Amino acid sequence: MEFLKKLFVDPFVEMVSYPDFLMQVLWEGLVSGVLYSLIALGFVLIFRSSRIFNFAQGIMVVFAALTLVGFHAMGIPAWVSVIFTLGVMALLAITIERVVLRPLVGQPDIILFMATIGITLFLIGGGELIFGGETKRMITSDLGIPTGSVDFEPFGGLLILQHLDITSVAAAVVLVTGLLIFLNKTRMGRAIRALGDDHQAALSVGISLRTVWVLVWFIAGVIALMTGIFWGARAGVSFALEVIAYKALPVLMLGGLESITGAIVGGLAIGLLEKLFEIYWGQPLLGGGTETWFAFVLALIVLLFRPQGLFGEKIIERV
Amino acid sequence: MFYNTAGQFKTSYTKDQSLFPVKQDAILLGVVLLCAWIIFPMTASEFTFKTMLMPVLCYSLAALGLNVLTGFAGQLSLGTAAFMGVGAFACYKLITIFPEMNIIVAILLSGVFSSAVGVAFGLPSLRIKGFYLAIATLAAQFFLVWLFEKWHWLSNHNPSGAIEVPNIDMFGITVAGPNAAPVTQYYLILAIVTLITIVTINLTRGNQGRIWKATRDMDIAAELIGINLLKSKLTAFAVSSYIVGVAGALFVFLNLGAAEPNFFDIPLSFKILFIAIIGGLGSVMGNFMGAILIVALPVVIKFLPDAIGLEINPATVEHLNIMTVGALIIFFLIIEPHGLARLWQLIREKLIIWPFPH
Amino acid sequence: MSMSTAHLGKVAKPGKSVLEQAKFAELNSVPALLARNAREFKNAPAYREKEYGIWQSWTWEDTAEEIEALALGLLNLGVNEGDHIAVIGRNRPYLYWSMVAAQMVGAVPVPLYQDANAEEMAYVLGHCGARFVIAGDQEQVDKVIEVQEDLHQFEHMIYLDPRGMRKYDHTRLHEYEHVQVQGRAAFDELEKELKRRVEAANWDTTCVMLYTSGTTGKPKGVVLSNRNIVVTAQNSSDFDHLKRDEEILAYLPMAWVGDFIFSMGQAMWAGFCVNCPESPETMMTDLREIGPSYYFAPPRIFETQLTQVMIRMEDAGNFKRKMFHYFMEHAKKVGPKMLDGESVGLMDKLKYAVGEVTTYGPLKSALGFSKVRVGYTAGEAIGPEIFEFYRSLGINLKQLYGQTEAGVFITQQPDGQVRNDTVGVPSPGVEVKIGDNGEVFYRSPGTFVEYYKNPESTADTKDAEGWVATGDAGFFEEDTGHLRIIDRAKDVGKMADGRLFAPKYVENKLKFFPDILEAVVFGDGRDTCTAFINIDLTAVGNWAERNNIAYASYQELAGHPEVYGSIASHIAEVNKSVAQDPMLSGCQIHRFLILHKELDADDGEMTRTRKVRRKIVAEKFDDLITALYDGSSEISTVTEVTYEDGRKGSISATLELRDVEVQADQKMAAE
Amino acid sequence: MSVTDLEPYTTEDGREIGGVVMEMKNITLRFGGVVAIKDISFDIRQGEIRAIIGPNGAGKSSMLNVISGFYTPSEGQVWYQGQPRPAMKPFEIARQGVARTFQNIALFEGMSTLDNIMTGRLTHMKSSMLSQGLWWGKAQQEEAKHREVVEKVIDFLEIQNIRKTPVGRLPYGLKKRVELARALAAEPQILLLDEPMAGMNVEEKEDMSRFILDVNDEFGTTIALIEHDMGVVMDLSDRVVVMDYGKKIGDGTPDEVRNNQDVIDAYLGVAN
Repeated sequence: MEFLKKLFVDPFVEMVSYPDFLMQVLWEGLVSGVLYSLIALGFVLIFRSSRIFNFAQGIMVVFAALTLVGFHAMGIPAWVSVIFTLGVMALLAITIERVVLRPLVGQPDIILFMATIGITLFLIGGGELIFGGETKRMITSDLGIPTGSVDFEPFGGLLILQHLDITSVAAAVVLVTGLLIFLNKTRMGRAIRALGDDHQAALSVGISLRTVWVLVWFIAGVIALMTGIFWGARAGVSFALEVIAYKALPVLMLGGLESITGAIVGGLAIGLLEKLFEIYWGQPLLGGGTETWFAFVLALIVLLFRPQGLFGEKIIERV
Repeated sequence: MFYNTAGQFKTSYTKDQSLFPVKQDAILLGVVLLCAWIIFPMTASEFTFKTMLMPVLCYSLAALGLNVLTGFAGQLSLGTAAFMGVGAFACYKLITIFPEMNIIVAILLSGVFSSAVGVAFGLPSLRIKGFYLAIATLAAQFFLVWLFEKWHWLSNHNPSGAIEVPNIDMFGITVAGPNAAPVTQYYLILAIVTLITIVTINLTRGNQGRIWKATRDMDIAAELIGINLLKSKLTAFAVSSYIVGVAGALFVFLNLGAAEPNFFDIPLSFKILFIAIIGGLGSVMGNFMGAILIVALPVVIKFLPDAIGLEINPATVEHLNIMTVGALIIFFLIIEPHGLARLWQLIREKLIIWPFPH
Repeated sequence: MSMSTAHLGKVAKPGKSVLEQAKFAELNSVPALLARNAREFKNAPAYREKEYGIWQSWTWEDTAEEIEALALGLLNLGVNEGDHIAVIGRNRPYLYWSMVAAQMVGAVPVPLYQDANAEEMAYVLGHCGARFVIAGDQEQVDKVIEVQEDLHQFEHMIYLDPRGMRKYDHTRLHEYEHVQVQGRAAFDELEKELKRRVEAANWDTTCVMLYTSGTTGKPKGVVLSNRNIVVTAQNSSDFDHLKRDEEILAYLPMAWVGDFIFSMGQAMWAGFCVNCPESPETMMTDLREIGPSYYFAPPRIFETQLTQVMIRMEDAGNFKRKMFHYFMEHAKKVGPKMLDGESVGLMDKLKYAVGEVTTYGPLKSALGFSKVRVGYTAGEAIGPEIFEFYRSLGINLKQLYGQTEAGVFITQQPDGQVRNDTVGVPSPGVEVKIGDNGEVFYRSPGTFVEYYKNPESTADTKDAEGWVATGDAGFFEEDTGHLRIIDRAKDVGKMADGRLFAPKYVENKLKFFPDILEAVVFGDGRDTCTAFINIDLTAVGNWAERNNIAYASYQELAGHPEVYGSIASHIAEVNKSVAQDPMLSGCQIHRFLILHKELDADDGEMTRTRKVRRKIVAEKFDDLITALYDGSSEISTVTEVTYEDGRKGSISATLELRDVEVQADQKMAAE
Repeated sequence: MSVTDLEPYTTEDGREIGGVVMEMKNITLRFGGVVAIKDISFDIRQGEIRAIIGPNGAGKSSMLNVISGFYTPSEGQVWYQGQPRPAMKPFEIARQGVARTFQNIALFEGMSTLDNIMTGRLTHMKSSMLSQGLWWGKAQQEEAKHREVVEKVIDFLEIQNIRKTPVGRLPYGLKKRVELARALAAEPQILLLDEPMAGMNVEEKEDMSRFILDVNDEFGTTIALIEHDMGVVMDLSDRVVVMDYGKKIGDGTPDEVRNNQDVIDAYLGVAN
């Protein structure tokens, strides 16, 4: 009885008793969720256009952040460094398309997946070789990102919103909106979306598959850089950051590998729920640290009941 | 060339279905076994045992377990290391609770626990397929490692959650713990690995193997010809997790001597997956080739600069190593997506029809 | 549906088998040899057949049991002594057993060519008056049923493969296994009679009757006695030291005397194992699997295989190709010497050893010749390059000269005395003499009894003292004592100026070129010689492909100017070589044409063993011959052809006629 | 011979046709709002070759999928061997003796021809995982025993020379034959063939027809097939069901069907 009470009653009592704290938790969950969504979006774009489950997405985040910091450390102004980094990401996209994807066209999905793990390792090894293994500080202020905070006092409590978090949410909204406009309004964007449904149709638009691939990998790189900047600003820049990449995976399970909406909604949901669980159940009952697995288990349970994910269509099997 | 098969005809199905229908293959395996059982132990140093021979065997076994699931039954798993952990922790608890238990028995028994956990995490496989399932296995990976850390009972309340193997005797010889002689441990590992490998070969070449492969190649057709898919997948999870669990127990108890929970984290899972893939999915022998490559590579990278007189600090070696493994994976996937085992098959075929090209 | 794995159960042996009981004074019949083998070799393998994916095997004991059951079954069906039992089908143990079972019940087995059409089959079945036919499968059964109206003596047919046979009227049809089952069941009643019949066989009773394809006229039934077969088998086995552990592949037509001697006579005498392929298509695979130690093939097969090797090597990478040619060059130099036991230098030996690992060994393995200890070729002359190729690989390939009437062996080459241009020394027990006109005669224990129902032909061929005319012209080399065959005696004619006309001699030289499949030379009684050429579609087609020459049909390729050019140069080369010999220099070819169709047994232009029927060709293509001699440069012609399914049609073509360079008769000119 | 006469009879070419082995009773199949099959009833008799034909989209494949248990009918019942068939998984239905081939070849590409056909035997194989792991002894014997059955099928369908070839390397026509072999190896009560001749050339079609007839003839296997090559169907089958837009518009002997006005209108008229 006591246990059930701890499980089903106490957390909610806690939430109601300290609504300001609940709001704080939700806010932080939301911020994480935004970043998860971004990474998941990178996955989805690549998966839709090439059926590649890009495991390297997470490492691209770190790699982008490291490159940025690296350029800056060489004395290059922050915003120029950003542009250089974008150049590096473009180069990376081209290299990956040429060296990895092109020779492996038509191979089974699992082979391509493995190749992206290969890319992951290569980037980790290469990144550490160039930039060193130690944790670095993100050049937050040099980029003009505000570092202060806004304090509210709702319900007589205290709610602190970091400027950094507000900026990242805002930036993410801008980026996603821009992306959606690009995907829906431009010829190239439509080609990328069409590719998910029908290769032939996409080709008939007159855009080469290779161009599309380079482009989506570059977009994924841009997303990675953005995520890297904001996440790096919170936690420092090192390869430990790659764990956040894993967080995008349950998002994909929930939202579906091909759904852009799914990636966004799933990311936010997981960011919020895992924070809530950790604070109200994980820490008091399980000794904390539940964020490593909560999202996966949640996704697993949802999938058991909806194998097609939250946003997938029901599959009718044929023979 | 070398493969002269004239006169090797089969007069019964039993012979036609034997392990090595071609004499030369049997000879080749004989040579390999001779090396493993006699030549290496006679020539290897303690260092070689601990850092090369034994890890190769343990990795091979773990990759073999994963291969049963992924290569034969077609269910991609990213949580191998966690199941190795289950095996290791189970073995640790077994010898704590039953101090009189023979260590071999304990190791073989610990696989039963990982097998049970594997089946539990395999249950969703009937509804969840492909990459979704792969992500689902990550749930096992993260959850179990978290559990190893937080559930202190598992490590007999060691604050770090680590397990340390005590000295264990068997028939008066110390076989595990700090006082054990590497050569003894090597033979124990080798014996268990040999045994499990043979059993796995048998399983995969017979009816069960065909059921798994059918499930892998086309699950709808498999079901329509009478395969119970759930059973097929769960047996794959069970057998796979058993082998992986035993590999984990072997690794910790007879080779490493101690392990922290995060040893079983995702990098180890990936390492095993690489071995299985570079070795060749759907192959038994490939796991050994893959393991040799993955274990030998850092050593080569470490000693090669020395040999040519270059000074490189250990961290750089480590980074180079990771980078090389990554490049190597891509390289192998491009030249032969089906791994070293397939590469050997192709060479073998070439030798058989030598000097003709086809 | 049922695909039960249970075989029809064998009835438990009711006591001692007849073969165990029977008393044989001597080993003077095949059943007597079988009884000995079952007694002495017991569980050694006697027969194997690739079926259902594995080599089904029978020991000598199994074999004896199977054969005896069938013999009892035949008795049960009412086979009389002296009856003829025709056996038709591809090489299968069951059919070999049928022949022995027939011998056991005192009947005469008559194996038939399985690719014979119904008409040819009707002639032979009618001629020997077969009361019983044992057929391999539905296809053969259908052929016999098609002609059975005309066969007044034909009564029962036994078939082996029951597939598709269920719906047939079974009043005169019996399944092989059922015949055996009924035979076993009737053991008690038939035991005595079978024993009597088995024991009645002696040296002079008939062992087998084989129809010779005959280059002209209807086939003749050659009666061979037990003495002919058993003594010949014994002598020839001793000659090559054939032992119990030899492995052979039985794939040549069962109706051919060679197969009968190798797969029946020698196998029974020496007690070695006969292996039957799964199907004609898998012959090469089966050959590789078995790896025979004793092997026979007509030159045509060796030639085809060599062509295949060369074609496949053409596709190989640069390194392999260079390696192949390098070591083959070396093999040609030292291989045959080493095989003949001559000494060669240490370096040469070492190089040959490297070649053995990298080239010769793998080649032999790929061809299925790894274990060949004794190999023979016969029937026709073999091209020197072909012969040398196999010998240089270290395969002990030899030549023999023989015919059906001799129970095969007349002369053969002993180990270490092997040459391309001779056929060896007289086989053990064989006497050979050369007649006044150059014709070769022989006399031996293998000499046939008679042509069945054909005393005139018998008398024409075999004289009172037992000398048999071979119909071939030849001579013994004085220094070596080896026999050399020039040509068919009756084909050796005279040119108008009195010089010798030996067409076969020239044709063989022509056929040694890989792109010439067949050649027919004319010139008897004329001033000059001319020739028809058949190109080899595989070789020439391959050449065309490499040189990007497109062609739509055999006919078009045959008429291609470049093909004509290359054939003309071949002929010119042959002319040079023919001109060396003053007696034969008149045989140089002055003009030739390339035929627009392949000579074909279905059109009667060749025998089933693929020997050209010279006379029929000459009659059929009369217009072409006329054109060759009247100087015209082109001729249009229409030819009737028979398709594989028996339909007839015709093809028309315009053929080019071409002159060839000839040599002045150098020696004569010089004298 | 009238269709309603259910006494066993012998066909002109000497095959025994028995009683009803399977019966569809008012089968309706819906996917969401789409009706694929609408109230169809017909029966299949022991030993006969029963064809289901119809234009594209008539619901033939859905019908076959209902018979093989891949789809569960929304309404109606399948009666099998005199009893209504309860709801079961497809693999359970396969174990009751229903084997099938697929329109789009569904071979196991990672295995050899032999192994593919061996999978047809798995419903007959009994040895436990443990004895399989130990191999020598029971499992080995069982393997050899079933191999023997499979080899007879291989011999029957004349595919000896591709026995050990990976099926991925086989040409289309041979793949179809291997699929038939796999189904035959199961020694089924009812053999379902899903467009056995789709995509074949004339020669391959002739071969396949011969094999279908031979199977029916030699083993007495009941065969239900769908096919849209009318000529082939009419030559092969004893009775034909004609479907159009998910409804049954004809049922009877080939001759009866050929003269049925509805069929002529709906199908033959269009086809010709």
